[in-house]
Amino acid sequence: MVVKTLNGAKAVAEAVKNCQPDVVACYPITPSTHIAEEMNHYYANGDTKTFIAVESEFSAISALIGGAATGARTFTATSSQGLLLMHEALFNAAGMRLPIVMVVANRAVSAPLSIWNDEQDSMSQRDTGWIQLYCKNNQEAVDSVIQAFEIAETTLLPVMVCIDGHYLTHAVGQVNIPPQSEVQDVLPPFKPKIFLDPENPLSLGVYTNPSHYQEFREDLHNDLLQSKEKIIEIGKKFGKRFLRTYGLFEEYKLKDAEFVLVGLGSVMDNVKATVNELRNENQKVGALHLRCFRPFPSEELKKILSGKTIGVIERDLSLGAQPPLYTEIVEALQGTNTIVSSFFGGLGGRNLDRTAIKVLFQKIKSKKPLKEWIAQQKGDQK
Amino acid sequence: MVVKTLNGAKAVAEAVKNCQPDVVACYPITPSTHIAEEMNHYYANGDTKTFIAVESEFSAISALIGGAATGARTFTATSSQGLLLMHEALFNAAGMRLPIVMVVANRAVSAPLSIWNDEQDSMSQRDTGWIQLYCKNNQEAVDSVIQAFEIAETTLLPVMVCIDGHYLTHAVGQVNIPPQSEVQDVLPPFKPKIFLDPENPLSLGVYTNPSHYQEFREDLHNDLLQSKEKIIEIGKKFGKRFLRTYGLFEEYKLKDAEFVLVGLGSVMDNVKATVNELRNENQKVGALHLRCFRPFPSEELKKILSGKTIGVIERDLSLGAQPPLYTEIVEALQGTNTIVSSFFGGLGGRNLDRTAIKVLFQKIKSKKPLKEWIAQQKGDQK
Amino acid sequence: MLEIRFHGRAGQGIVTAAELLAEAAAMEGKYSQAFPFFGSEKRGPPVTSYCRIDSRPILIHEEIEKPDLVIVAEPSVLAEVQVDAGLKKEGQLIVNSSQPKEKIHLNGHSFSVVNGTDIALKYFKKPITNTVMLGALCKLTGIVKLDSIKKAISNRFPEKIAALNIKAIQECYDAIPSGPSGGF
Amino acid sequence: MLEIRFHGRAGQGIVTAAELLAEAAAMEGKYSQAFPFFGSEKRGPPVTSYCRIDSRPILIHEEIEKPDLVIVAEPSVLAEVQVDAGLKKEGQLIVNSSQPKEKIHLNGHSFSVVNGTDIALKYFKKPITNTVMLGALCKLTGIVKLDSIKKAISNRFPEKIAALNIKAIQECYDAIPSGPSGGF
Amino acid sequence: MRIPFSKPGTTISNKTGSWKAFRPEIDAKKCVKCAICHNFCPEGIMGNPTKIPEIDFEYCKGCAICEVECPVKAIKMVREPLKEK
Amino acid sequence: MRIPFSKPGTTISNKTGSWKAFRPEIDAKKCVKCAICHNFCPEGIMGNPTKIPEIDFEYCKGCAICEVECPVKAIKMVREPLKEK
Amino acid sequence: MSKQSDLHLLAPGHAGCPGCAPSNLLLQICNTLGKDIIVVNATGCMEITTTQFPQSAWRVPYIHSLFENAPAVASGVSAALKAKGNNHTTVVCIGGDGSTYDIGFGALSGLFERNDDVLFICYDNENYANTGVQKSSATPFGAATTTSQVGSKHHGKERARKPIVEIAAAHNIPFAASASVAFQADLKAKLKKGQAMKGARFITVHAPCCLGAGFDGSLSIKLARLAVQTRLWFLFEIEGGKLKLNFNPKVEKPVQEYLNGQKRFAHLLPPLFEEIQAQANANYARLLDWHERSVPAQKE
Amino acid sequence: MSKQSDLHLLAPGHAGCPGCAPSNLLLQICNTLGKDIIVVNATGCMEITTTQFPQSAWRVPYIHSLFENAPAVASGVSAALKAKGNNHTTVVCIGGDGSTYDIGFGALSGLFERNDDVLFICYDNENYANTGVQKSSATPFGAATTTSQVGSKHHGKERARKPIVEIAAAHNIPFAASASVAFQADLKAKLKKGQAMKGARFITVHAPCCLGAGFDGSLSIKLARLAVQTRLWFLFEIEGGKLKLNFNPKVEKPVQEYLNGQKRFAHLLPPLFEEIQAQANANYARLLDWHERSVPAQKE
Ligand SMILES: Cc1ncc(C[n+]2csc(CCOP(=O)(O)OP(=O)(O)O)c2C)c(N)n1
Ligand SMILES: Cc1ncc(C[n+]2csc(CCOP(=O)(O)OP(=O)(O)O)c2C)c(N)n1
Ligand code: SF4
Ligand code: SF4
Ligand code: SF4
Ligand code: SF4
Ligand code: SF4
Ligand code: SF4
Ligand SMILES: [Mg+2]
Ligand SMILES: [Mg+2]
Repeated sequence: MVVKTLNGAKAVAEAVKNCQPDVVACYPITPSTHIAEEMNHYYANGDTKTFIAVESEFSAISALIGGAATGARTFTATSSQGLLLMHEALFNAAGMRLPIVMVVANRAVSAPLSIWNDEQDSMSQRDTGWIQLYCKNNQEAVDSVIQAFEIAETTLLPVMVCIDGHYLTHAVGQVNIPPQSEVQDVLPPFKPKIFLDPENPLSLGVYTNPSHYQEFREDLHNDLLQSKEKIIEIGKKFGKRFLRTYGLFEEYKLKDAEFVLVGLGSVMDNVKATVNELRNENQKVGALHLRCFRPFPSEELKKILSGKTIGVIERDLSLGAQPPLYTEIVEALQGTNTIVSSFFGGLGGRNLDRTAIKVLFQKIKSKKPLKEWIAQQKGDQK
Repeated sequence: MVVKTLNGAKAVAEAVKNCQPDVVACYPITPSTHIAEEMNHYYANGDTKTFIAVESEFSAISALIGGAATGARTFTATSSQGLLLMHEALFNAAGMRLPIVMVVANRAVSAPLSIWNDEQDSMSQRDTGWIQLYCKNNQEAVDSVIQAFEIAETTLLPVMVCIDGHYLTHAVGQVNIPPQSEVQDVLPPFKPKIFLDPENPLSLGVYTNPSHYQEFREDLHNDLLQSKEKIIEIGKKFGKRFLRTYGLFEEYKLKDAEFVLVGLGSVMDNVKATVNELRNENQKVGALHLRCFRPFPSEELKKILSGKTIGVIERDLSLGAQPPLYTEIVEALQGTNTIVSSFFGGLGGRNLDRTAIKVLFQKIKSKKPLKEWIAQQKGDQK
Repeated sequence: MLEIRFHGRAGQGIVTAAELLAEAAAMEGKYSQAFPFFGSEKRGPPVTSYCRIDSRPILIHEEIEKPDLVIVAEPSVLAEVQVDAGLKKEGQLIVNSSQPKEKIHLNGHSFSVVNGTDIALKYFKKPITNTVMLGALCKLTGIVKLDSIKKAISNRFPEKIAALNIKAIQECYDAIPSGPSGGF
Repeated sequence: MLEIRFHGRAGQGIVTAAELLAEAAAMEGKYSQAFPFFGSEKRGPPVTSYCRIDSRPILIHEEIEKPDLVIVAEPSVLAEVQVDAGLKKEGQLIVNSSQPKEKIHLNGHSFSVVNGTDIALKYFKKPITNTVMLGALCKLTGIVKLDSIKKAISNRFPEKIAALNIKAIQECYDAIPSGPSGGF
Repeated sequence: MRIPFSKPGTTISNKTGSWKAFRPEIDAKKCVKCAICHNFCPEGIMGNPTKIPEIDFEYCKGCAICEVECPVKAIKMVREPLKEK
Repeated sequence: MRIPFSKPGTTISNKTGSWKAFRPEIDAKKCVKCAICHNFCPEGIMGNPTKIPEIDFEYCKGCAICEVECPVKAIKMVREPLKEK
Repeated sequence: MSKQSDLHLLAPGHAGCPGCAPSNLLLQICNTLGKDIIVVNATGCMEITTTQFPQSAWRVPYIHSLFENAPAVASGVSAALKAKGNNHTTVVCIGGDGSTYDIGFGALSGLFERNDDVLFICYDNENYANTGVQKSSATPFGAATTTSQVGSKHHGKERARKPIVEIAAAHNIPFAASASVAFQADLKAKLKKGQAMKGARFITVHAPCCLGAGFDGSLSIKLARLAVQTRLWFLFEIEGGKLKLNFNPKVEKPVQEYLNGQKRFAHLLPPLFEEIQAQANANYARLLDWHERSVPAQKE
Repeated sequence: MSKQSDLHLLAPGHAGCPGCAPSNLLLQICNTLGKDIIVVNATGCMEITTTQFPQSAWRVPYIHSLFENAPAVASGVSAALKAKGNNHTTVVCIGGDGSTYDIGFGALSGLFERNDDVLFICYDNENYANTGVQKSSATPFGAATTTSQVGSKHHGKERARKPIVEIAAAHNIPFAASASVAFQADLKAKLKKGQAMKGARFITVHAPCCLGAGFDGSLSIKLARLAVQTRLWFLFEIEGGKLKLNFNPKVEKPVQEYLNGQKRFAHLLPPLFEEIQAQANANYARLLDWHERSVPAQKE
């Protein structure tokens, strides 16, 4: 294990290189671009086998569909508009059960155009059948992307590893990156049973009439829900080898906490820092970082959150409705008489710092369910 | 008003023609194709001014973005893969506040490929900022599409009119289609203030840094929520003129109903028929057809559904999580101690007939919250 | 409510037949509904279409599982499809066939046999029997009047084609001796 | 935790400067974080970058609003940007300028002036002062050792460029008379 | 775990021969074994191309391409006998 | 109702002239009024093209294209005087 | 491999229309290219008629993903083979004209630009057949389709066919060719040649759609032949900027001979026949000129 | 219109790099085409540097939607004008090379095929500048970018530039041309000519990116000129299959003169210079030949 000081994009790319993907196809878009660039760097030096410099994100994901169907380990990275452009193919990849791994460097969506962070892009892909893992920091990003390959390849489900653009991709810091030799200890080679092979011809991507379609969706849905087990198992295995264990979510000073902020992504590191500060003031606060948003761990959340006073913090929204993470948490906790508030904002690069988070902890103490935009922060106005 | 016997696609197209859109751009995809074909028919005969036979759905919606930004009334129709392909541009159109009207002939999404009905396609666009109106039958489709132009053009929000593919598009029946002369009574011409005009140059579709982006999203979100009023107002105005009044939803024998199925689309006509049958057996059942899914009328639903026993029926799902309509209804009804069950299925053309619906009414009588796939129907297997 | 199912082969106008029937019924002041059940098929395989007729508005959007009447416009589908599936006990079939009735086995249901193919070949040079069978339907069931069907055909097709079809269905109508067998 | 903000112009390597500092700190066994705050700018407009240094792992992903130290690598931004915004009371600035200290008005904060541009022009023929200012930072604050910065530069740049930069920062380091003014 | 795929060549269970209203009849005496019909048949069911066509009527859709293309008019379409139950 | 648009020509409030480290100086005697510098300046700020350039230094970024392109070398870049507060 | 139904790498029992020329083309492709191929197919008639779950007509490995992305999927297959060290299997990408000329053209152009190792074959049936006969960019001038209808103001397709082979060739790919389902020897030669080459190779094959054009399925091959004879389709190949006309329709055969039997042209009046004839002759002259200019450099 | 900052239809204060040639091109476009235009712009440097809310440099009506759809947006603008009976306003679509050659090429090809009434102008800065210098299909052979890096196995871009003008012309559009920001009279003539025509017109304009190519901004125009002089860029136009070379770089000027000053070519070794020289000469020969073949039919 080597600790390096480098930015999130480079850290993730190095981790991916150490997983030795067979087919890499990337298209540049801020803030994921540096990942693509690093993958090209490895390719230019013979450290990876392919780099398809596609002409669009639609072709990037499509090339991976072809690659994965041919039994190859596949990788791409994108953000925002690029991810939205892939939308149709995302559904397709999941429906075809292709274990593609993609890093999404989260960024706001247009219009208006913004290159800054929020999570509207990946959250709006939540129906597509992909596993979605969100990372609080670059260490988690590195570790999750390594785990993602095995999760994908054992469940035959594509995995999106989401990391906040700029906040993580562009932030330099210390990261442990397991070298290729050590990655091999946890990541078995990809050996699919069903793939394109002239020795054993099969037809993939078929048409179904009404008597068959739904069963495929049912299976996909159930397998996605089932994949929780694999995610936990692989997160544990990783922990055994590298001493950093992962699961569906991370509880932070949760057990005895009365007031809990639930969220995902880099803001949760800020929330943890805030919890530390408030705990110093003897406040019974805690946090839950939802690492795994798809599959959504309803029952698991219900078990540990029931009865607490919850605020859901999210950098996204469903225009004209309640925000997605909040809504699903409410559903998970229905019937438990848990008070859940919704706080959304931090869009398009708006800062969500400890000051703002303290306000939210303050608000939920009122024990009234609130639904609010997170108020504008001082210093936001550039 | 003229009653005609024709299929849903033709009926809708005739209604659209009577609204005299300036720019029509269509790309064929089953089951929306006949709408495109009819629009071409009108164009070939000089009854409409343009028909851009684009090379993809992405270009169809993009051409309408250009058309609407130039102050034109715009229309397209699509389904399934075509709608998914538009995803990025859907966000863009809403964010740019362009009042495009689109008919979605609902169909399942790939993989596996299916050309049959369900509502995964439009439901998975629920974050994009479009108003979504769902129609139970072709009369509603015709009436809604006429209203859609005014809703869009007064709120500066794009509107999706969703009609179930095959069940509606391909079903011939009697429909009242207000002729052009009468449509003019309710539909004012489109006269935007902000549009591309050499006399008054403006720059549309700008980039925003973190100090500006969120305010645009806030406004879009709030305006979408606000648009409920316009939808109601225009639905009433339409009713005054044509004796068919529309709102955010339709209550059917709801007032005194104890057991209520909530859903959207053509299945709700079947539910109504089932309610009629069960009412004959003196069962206190009712139905609510959610015409307007975006904006989502939370408070309004809470008012009328609280305390009843609810089953939500939907032809969609969010893979790896709870289905969207159900989840949002639960959120709307939280704290009211209303029992809400989730029934999802009818995917990829699977029949949801009165027999199946009766089973659901039976199930909710248990007053336990259930979450179930709708069981396979006899006769489904083709 | 009357529920009618048509059987034929893709490309033979089976959907049009159901629609013409629905239009004819509407002309007579009834409510009607017609819809196909077929998908990616092009030409050749067996396909089905449906028609509902009622005196009240038709609310439902369901497949027809228990038809009152089944029209088999193409004899060869009898070997492939169970055309009387779900047919109500008192329901009927009208079958296009050159075979004598005895050779056709549709146990438990009353059915009539019409040699539509010969008439179709005579007028269209192709075994497209969709409209012809509507002539038989009029004569044998009286669900709609022959004139209404003719009008529906005239509304839909270009003049020449309409004229040809009208002649063909008239011939089929006339070729059937008995009037409505009742029940509709 | 020490929080440092850099000001400069897009294209001048201000982000690199923050990153080099973070790397140097890491080499000395500390935890560090560096990140830019700029977006679509190409070359020219004022930009900012940040660095955090701590003896414990750094958890937060926030902008730095109350820096301990501000480095102004480009004199002309002084006219456009309030470089001491949010600077802690006891915080310091290091300003690149050819002007004498008296002509620079940064009320209420202690600051040092370094003529980095001349050194940069000498070595790079362009007013790119990002690395040079790190030399000043070492000398004036002692936050990291000059050697660590040099090592970070060697790791990052091709040999020739690294050598040139190392010479330049050494010159800047040497040009400053006093040692750390303390506080860091 | 249900993966949407089909096994190779499995359409042979669809006896598309039932679609035809006419079937090709070959006049063995006329046939010069030119293989033209074999090569143009959209179903690929005319047997060994070096021999007189042996059509697999289970799949012949009766399209009559073979009739039209046969250079010596060795093929004639005839009305398909009815196979009713 | 907030529509994302900008009003025309409003970038003039960005005084991009502050970006420059060098500024062009014109030798009026040398200038032959060929308008070449006017036409190649990426900022379009050199005044009436039939006259000797009158540069709007509020926007001149000091790119020196005008210096490079002037056929008679009438333009020289000089160090920009510092405007500090 | 004794039963007739086992003879080919594409099984019968598929759902193509009786007389479907594209279906025949698939047989010709499979038989010429052999077993060591992977087929990537775009959505369209040939996909839907061959691979309805749980069946498939294909006896070679096959994948269908979407309508517009087949070239990119093929690039991925090709890259995966490369990564695995497989340098023998031919990646064959098959799309209809709608997919090739229109919605998938961006991806195809990308494939060309990267010169990825894929043999792309378009079955050019001149319409979106699968969705019920809409115009594509390959639909010929004057043809009526459901989106180029004949009415009082407009009369069928108003633009000539997109010159796809020339456009492909302009990308400087190693091989771009046009063939016809009716000219089997020529087609086979091009398929073999394409298979033997590396990089992005493009062949578009005219394969009439009886349903889309409105003629009896028995005439599919005959009409394909007539298209070439009447100069409405050409057999040629372009390599390194040199064009070779593989069949020279020297004698002017009136275009009516091709147009007359087809419903999509039924509305055409004499002035349009003349217009179409003029287009045909001009195309002929242009290609012949190019051919003749290229001759010295040609091997044969 | 007296202040220098009011002189043009594009205001200063935009955020283009000092010495940005594409920025200068925008000025040339606006000034030549005049006020009665509507500009549709794809995402890219010229979009981001001119229209950051709440500001805009444009004094003509302008719209930006996405990166890949500008041609289709322009088709819609054009249709809307038509529907309103406006037949005077010119619809001008402006995209970078990334948008034009790559991600937006499908939409552009569709526009060409429909021959929609749009004047499309590509500012060809040979890279994805806005996202920090990645390769595009316009990036020249050998150039290093962040996605065509120089390493031990690969050494910069391995394919030649996509021949976009020839590809556009192969679509049979009325006008396809190549111009350079350094050759103003020629550029202006082409813009005017394009504006006067109807249908889909295409012009790609070489406009070097100092940041992307790695040279001092002062040299942008000089290098643009050198590209033409060294045969690495050509000025020509194609109408009806006829090509006219607007500037004939008769004397062979070594490509090094152009390549040497640029960081993206810094890794090139002599064999590659020769390779590039050979490509340049071959392109020259090819275009000259086409030009000469076209001469009899040319008006001048
Ligand atoms: C994104 C998208 N748009 C539209 C469709 C509907 N669609 C499926 S096949 C097809 C036409 C195919 O045309 P072509 O490629 O020529 O093949 P053909 O049907 O003629 O065989 C269309 C429009 C789709 N599947 N996906
Ligand atoms: C779908 C999508 N993918 C990627 C991007 C990111 N992106 C924005 S501009 C750009 C490059 C533009 O290149 P070009 O068209 O050559 O214009 P330039 O930046 O060189 O001016 C990219 C990759 C995007 N905005 N949308
Ligand atoms: S009729 Fe058609 S399907 Fe039958 S053998 Fe002849 S060519 Fe083949
Ligand atoms: S085409 Fe005619 S002659 Fe040739 S093999 Fe077939 S039947 Fe025999
Ligand atoms: S230096 Fe550049 S910006 Fe300034 S006037 Fe000269 S060309 Fe224009
Ligand atoms: S280029 Fe030189 S000579 Fe020409 S106008 Fe400018 S300064 Fe004068
Ligand atoms: S519609 Fe045309 S292409 Fe499709 S199967 Fe039928 S004949 Fe073949
Ligand atoms: S990066 Fe290149 S194109 Fe973009 S503004 Fe700078 S010089 Fe111009
Ligand atoms: Mg086609
Ligand atoms: Mg570019």
